[in-house]
Amino acid sequence: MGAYIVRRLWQMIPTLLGVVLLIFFLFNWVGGDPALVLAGKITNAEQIENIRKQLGVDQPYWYQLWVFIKQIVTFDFGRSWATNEAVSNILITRVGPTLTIMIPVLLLETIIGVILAIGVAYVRGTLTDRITMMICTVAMSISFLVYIIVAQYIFGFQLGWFPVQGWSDSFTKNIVTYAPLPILLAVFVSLAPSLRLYRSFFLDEVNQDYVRTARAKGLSEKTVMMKHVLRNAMIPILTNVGISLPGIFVGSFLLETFFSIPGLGREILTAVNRSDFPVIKAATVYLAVVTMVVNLAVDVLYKAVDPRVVLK
Amino acid sequence: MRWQVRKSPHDWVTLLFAIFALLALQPATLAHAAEKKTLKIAFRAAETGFDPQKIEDRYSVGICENIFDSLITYDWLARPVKLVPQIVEAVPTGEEGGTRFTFRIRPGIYFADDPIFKGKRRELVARDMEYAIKRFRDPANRSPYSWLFEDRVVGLDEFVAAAKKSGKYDYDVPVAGLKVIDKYTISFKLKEPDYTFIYFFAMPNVVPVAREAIEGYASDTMGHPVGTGPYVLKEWVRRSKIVLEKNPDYRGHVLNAQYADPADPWDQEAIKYLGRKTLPLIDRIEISPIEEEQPRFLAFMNREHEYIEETPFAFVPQLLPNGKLSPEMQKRNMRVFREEAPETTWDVFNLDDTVVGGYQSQNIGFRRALVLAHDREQEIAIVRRGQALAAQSPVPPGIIGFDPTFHAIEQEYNPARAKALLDMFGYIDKDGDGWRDLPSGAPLKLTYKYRANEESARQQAELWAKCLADVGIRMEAIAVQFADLLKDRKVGKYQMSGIAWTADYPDAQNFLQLLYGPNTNISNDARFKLPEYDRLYTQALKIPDSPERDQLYREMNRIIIVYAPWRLGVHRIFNHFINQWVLGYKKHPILFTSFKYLDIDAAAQKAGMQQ
Amino acid sequence: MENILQVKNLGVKFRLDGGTIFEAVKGTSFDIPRNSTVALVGESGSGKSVSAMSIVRLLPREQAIVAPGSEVLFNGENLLNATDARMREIRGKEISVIFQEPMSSLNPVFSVGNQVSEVLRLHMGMSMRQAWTRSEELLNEVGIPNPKLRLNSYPHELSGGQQQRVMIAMAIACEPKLLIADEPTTALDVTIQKQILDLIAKLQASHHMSVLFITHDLAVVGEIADTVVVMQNGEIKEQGAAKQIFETPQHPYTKALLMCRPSVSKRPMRLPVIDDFMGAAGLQPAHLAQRARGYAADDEIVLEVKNLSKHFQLKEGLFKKRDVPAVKDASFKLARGKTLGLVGESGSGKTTVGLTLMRLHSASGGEVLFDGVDLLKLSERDFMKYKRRIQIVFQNPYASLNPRFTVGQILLEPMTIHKIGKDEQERVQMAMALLKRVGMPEVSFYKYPHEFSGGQRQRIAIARCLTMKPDVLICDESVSALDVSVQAQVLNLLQDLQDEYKMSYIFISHDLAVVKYISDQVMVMSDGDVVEVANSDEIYLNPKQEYTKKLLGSIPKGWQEDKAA
Amino acid sequence: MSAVLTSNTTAAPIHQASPGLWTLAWRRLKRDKVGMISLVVVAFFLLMIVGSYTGLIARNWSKEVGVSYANPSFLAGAVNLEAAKTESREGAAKIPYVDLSDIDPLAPRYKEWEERTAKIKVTETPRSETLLFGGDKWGRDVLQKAIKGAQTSIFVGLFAALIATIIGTTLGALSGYLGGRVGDLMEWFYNVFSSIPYILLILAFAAVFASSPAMADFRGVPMVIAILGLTGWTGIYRLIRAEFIKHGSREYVKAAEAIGASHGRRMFVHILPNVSHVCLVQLSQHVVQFIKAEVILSYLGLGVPVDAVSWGTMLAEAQSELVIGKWWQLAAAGISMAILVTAFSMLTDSLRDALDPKIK
Repeated sequence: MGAYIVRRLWQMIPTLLGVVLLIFFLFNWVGGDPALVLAGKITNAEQIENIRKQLGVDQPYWYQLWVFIKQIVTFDFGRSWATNEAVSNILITRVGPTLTIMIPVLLLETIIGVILAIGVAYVRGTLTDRITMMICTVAMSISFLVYIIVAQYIFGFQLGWFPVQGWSDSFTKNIVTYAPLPILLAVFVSLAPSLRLYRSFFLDEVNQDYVRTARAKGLSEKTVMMKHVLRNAMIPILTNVGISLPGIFVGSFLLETFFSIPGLGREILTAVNRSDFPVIKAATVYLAVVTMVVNLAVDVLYKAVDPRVVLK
Repeated sequence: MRWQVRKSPHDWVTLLFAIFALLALQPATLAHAAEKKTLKIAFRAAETGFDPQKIEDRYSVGICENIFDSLITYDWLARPVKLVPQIVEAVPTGEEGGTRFTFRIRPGIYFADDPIFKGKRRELVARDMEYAIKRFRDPANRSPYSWLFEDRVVGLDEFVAAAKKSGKYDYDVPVAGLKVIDKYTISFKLKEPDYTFIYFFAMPNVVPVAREAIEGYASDTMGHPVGTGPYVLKEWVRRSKIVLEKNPDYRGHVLNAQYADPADPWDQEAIKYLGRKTLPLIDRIEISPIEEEQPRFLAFMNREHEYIEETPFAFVPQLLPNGKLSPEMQKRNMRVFREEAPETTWDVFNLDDTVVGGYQSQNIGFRRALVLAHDREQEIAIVRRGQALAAQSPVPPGIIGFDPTFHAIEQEYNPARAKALLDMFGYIDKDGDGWRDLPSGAPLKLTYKYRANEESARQQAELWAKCLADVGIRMEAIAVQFADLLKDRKVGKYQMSGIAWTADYPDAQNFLQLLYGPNTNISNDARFKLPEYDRLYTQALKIPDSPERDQLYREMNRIIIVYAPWRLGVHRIFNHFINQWVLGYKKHPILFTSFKYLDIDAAAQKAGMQQ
Repeated sequence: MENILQVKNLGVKFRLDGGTIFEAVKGTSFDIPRNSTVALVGESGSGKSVSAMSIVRLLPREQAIVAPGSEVLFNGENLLNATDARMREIRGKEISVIFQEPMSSLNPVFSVGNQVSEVLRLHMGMSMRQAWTRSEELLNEVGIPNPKLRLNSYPHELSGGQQQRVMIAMAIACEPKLLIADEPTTALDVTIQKQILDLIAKLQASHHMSVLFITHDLAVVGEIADTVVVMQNGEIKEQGAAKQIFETPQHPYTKALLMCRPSVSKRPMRLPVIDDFMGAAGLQPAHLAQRARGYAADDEIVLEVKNLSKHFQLKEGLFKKRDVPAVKDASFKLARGKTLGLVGESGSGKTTVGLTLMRLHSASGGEVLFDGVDLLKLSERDFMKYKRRIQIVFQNPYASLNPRFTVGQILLEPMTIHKIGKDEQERVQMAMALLKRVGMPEVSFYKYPHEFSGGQRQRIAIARCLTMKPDVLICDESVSALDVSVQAQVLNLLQDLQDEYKMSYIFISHDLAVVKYISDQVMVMSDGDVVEVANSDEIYLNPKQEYTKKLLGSIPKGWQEDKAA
Repeated sequence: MSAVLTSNTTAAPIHQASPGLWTLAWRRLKRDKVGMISLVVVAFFLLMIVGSYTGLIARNWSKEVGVSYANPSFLAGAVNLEAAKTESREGAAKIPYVDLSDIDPLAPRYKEWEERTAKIKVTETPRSETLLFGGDKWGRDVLQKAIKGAQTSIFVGLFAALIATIIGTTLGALSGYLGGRVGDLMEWFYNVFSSIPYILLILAFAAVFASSPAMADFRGVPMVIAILGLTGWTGIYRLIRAEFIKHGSREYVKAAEAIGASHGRRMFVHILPNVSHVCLVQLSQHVVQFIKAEVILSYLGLGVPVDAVSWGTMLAEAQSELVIGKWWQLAAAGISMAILVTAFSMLTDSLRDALDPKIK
């Protein structure tokens, strides 16, 4: 397995290089001039030149690219051009709130999704099944933006069940007070597609031969579903969770802006608006690495759920 | 190669719970403000940091206003605004024909205690001011306000040039025009007379700083402001939370009632609650930036904040129907402070552009037609929800040089006149596609660039497109990211675009410089170059505030109307809603925050918040 | 003899997509006596599996409807009326089942021990530990080597035969009174099939149980059954003691089934097909005359293969690659108008030989001489000329025809590519003629493959090859997926075409009887090696190699006189 | 191929139309009640956008026919504070206008200007207090806006999905079928795209398109389509690649190779029709996805231009309207979008079932 991991890590290098090139091309070549954003409302050519020099954007592109690659290798992305905050510090401090929202979202979504999916797969073809699927489709067809606007207004303001927005330094307070509404919203929105998907996974398994074998053994339908089918359906479910796993490190910028959560999604959005290249680049590289590492971790974890997987 | 351990999905859950537990271990700072008077408010946008010489945005500067002391400041209650000393003995008048300004700092002003001073009290001296001014020009600081001290102070530009040559910006090298006369006295000598120079010293970022603090915290001066002001930065979670607490070493200040308006209830209330008390009274201020309008507003309505400044226009009609508080707001004992902000919005034409630019009659006529075609009343009524005054000149009310009698018919919406003008200069539909074409016969299509993620900018663009379509002109609106918009405007890569300007200091010059020819590529985005205007501008600089100068300003305003490098927009009126337990509230037009002159009825606050 | 199970008047219908009803079983009745083996025989769609599954009520609930009045009496208890709970008690304990595909019938994510002990804990109330120990004994009993270690293995780590043994272990764990074996050996190689059949026979005796053995292969039935039930189209055509069925079949269908299947001992000019028995005509002389096979000295050699080898490369570790040999130094000759049979078990490399010599796989070494030209050395462009002269018919008639093409398009495509026929009109006429030649109505030209049965599709595939008038036709398991009666038809067609066009065949199959029937020369392969090449009669009568002997010994012999005695 | 056959007249006599897989799928779909209802709803929307495109309906969506935030007819009596402001326009100051004639280059033509002005009639249309489903802030009919918005949104969704499907299918086909170096290159490309957070990708592409002069004639709705299409193909690529790998080893493709069909022929004549149902299902799923993505783009201010309207811009506008009690724009856009998207999704499901009856 060691060799497998080494090989996979080795394969990340060209991908990462591609990410670097794409981001570099998109932002350095065609993006806005950060010097102008930083220069202020009254400025002159000399000062802009000075700023450009300080940021290093007056250098030839190949040199800037070289600096960028050096930054990646040394894990030192310097400081934000807009706020002069260390980029590493930005990422570290922003990822906490994002995870505080996204980990419960992923957990709840998966757990509730699996439970409901077993339920509807068990009663497949009945009215309950069809109505549940119908509700899912309708729920999926409404824009996240609408959910947020309406929920914040109704549950945050009109009914006052949750604070409208906010964030504190205390994890407990966040998770008890501020996070529930955004979490519930995100769970609600992501549950419908997951449920549909998981249901189809269960139905795929229900028609497998081994299920017939299990029944032929005299196992009750419950045991068949909860033991034999569930364990097999967990494999594609895990794949699906694996796909959405890197997303928890990005977070939802919509939730973060509307609920004033100092997370990474909002940070990226601001960085793009401000042409804050160090932050954009670092965030992208970090997220690309996270995505790849998570994918690798999921593949390795597969071994645990699916004994057929051979890592080579 | 093969894992023999039997892993179940439960291990996953365990892992995630472990991560959770780690997150929970974050230190829970439970700052319990039992007896303290705490003020909680929201900012409309996120701050960048608190190094006074490095920042520009009003939210960061607003925080600096409370941490640092500018040499002079504005009287809190006086209207029109009036400069008063803050930590100097007197407000200097321009000597030597408006070229010399000398400040004498009061002895016994101390910086807030900070580890950087190693337990010793650190007195504020004239050198600190000299250091701060030099910081503005230090290339390493990339100060957005370096223009304040460019091409003005004798010897400073040469000093900067020499530093650039040698590669070392040496703060110890003296500058002739920046003279520290004694421990407490600093004197500025200008190249040219400039009576607006004095206003710079009331700006909350033109403040003395301690060199050892700046150098000691060199890696993060943004996060370690050390000043002489009433508050210190207690806690800062960037873009999420700013906590200020009373500076225990602060000398205290009092409310000056001398210039109060006896007829103004706000002034009277301020005197009632703040008069004769040693200020400040608020112990702790918690600020969170909320960029979205709905949550910022709902948070306030949910009593999460003490007051809301610059209430989003969309909500105002509901709260202030016909200019009066709604029954709901009355029931909450809410009050509203309406502020005619010292700012102007306008749409700028690129005078270098072949279509909208030019100084020929035809070009002027075309621009004037565009101005006449724009329905400004709708802009006020719908985009600004009635919370704005039509701008008659670039100069907003409350600013020295504002002329309340000045207004021109050329700024009044009149599509008939616009059409007539277009017809007159040959901007007619030549190819029969229903849209007007250029006199040359080439198709006419204007572009308007606006900031991508701003709803009001989009509405403005919508209005333009609609109004121009009404007179037969096709316009394309392009949403551009903020950085790109700045770039395009700065280098003249645009036709039309919308801008707003807030006064840095209360003088019309701050606005009129925006069309000064030599300021092209600096602040003159219109790239307007008219010798007559430039002549009037330079002349006005040399004269102190006087009827003579007002006359020059009026002439410049007339030129702006005639040549129409801008379509004048509005001066916005901001509505600040205040909960009843906030005492003595008043908003100063130039200063950014009100924390220094404010009190809270803690008992009422507690009761109110719990409702 | 007492009956353990009586099926009375069983009728099963299926609700199909779109509301149509399909009657799968039409009122069948049969008995299973205690301690005996009953074989349920029939071709696909005969309703044999459905009948068996309705005994344990394992038919898909949403679609299957059991006709009222049907009875399945197990020790006198009508299982069709039993509660679900009662059924669960019976399944796995009183009646257990093994299925056709052992790989998919075992749960891939649970260990063997887990799955075997599950049934013990459920029905025998054993503790985990007891069940585990008992499972080990069971694995031992079904002949799995090193059972203690195998308990921790996952199904995919076992071979197909071992998987089926695990299934059997699971089935006999609770000492059932009846074992239903649903085509348990169909997916297995012939040598393994033999072992499993022997095992089932042994266990039947030692555990005193009855076995309901479902199969399409009469030869297998002959080896194992006491009683035989022959089904067709949901009806029982004939039932009786094995001896009676094999020696004096009454029903023409039974007779047909017995005759259609090529046997190792006989080689008629033409194989009889069902119609020959059902119709008035009866057996023709051609069905009785024997055909002589074998290469003659003066045979013209069309294709000569020398030292053909093929390796597949697997990535391993960081940069390493490992060679896996699939074919090692295969050499053989193909004579004009003759057939070379390629036999071997799965993984022996026989299919790879076929694909490699027509360059569907790139060869790793060797020569393929065709008309004196080494095909393997030709450029892609030069090879194009030869491509049409060597053609292939694949195993799965459902997969080898593009489902989005009409039969006409399928037939015209090669002609268009190779510019056969001077215009479209002529090509259409040629295609029509060929359809007729392979025994398909002309109207098929406008239809899609999914409208045809497996045998018909295989005819279309053959017609497609014929459009190019190839010299060599490779038949890669081309009749293996077909029912016995259809198989005979296709074999007859192939034989007729060979006689007519003087084509040479390379006939690849795992079915030794079929290969014996159609081949002049036979090449036996094992693990990529050529074990033996010889004329077919010689190899069957007088095998030289051990492997060949073992292979031939595993062929089900059908009804043996001595067994009855 | 089929064109060749149908043009062939000589074979006509015994020609009997035989149902192809598409015909069979259509038959199956016709039996699916939910699918048919969804189809009717989708068709209704399509008919509506054809109507609005040709100007039969909602032609005057941009006309300001009502007062600001005109009440919906069913709430005719409700107080409308927003409109009150608009009505009472403050009279201009009484002070005389400043005289500019001494410095105005236009002064010599003042008279001509005045005369021309007098000839031009400006009529102000009366504004209605209520509109069928209420008005927006400019006083435009929300219902008409929703119809016009449907046109833009569906247009964006369809074309972006088409672009994404074409890119995804082409790359996926090449990668899955050819494998090897080409496959590695495509995989690399895919990995790069999918490793960058989607939102960042969207913003970056938007920035590129907005600032690039090459895209000057390409702005507005086409730009939105391009952004969504160029960033949203990865999922399709993945699926199509897997399909091509699967089909590439199928016997019918082997058979095609055996008869001498070229790579291109095998890829596009043989395999593609067999995976076309996957493409179709992906296409319709992406239509839904992109209609929703357009909302987010509009929220970010990168959506359709100001002289057009989409459901996204309506929702972005309606953000602050709910709080002031003007819920109808949010409702109009939200509900019409929900209905279409629901119907479209259900149609997609039915389509998938009809095309691939194995999956239930």
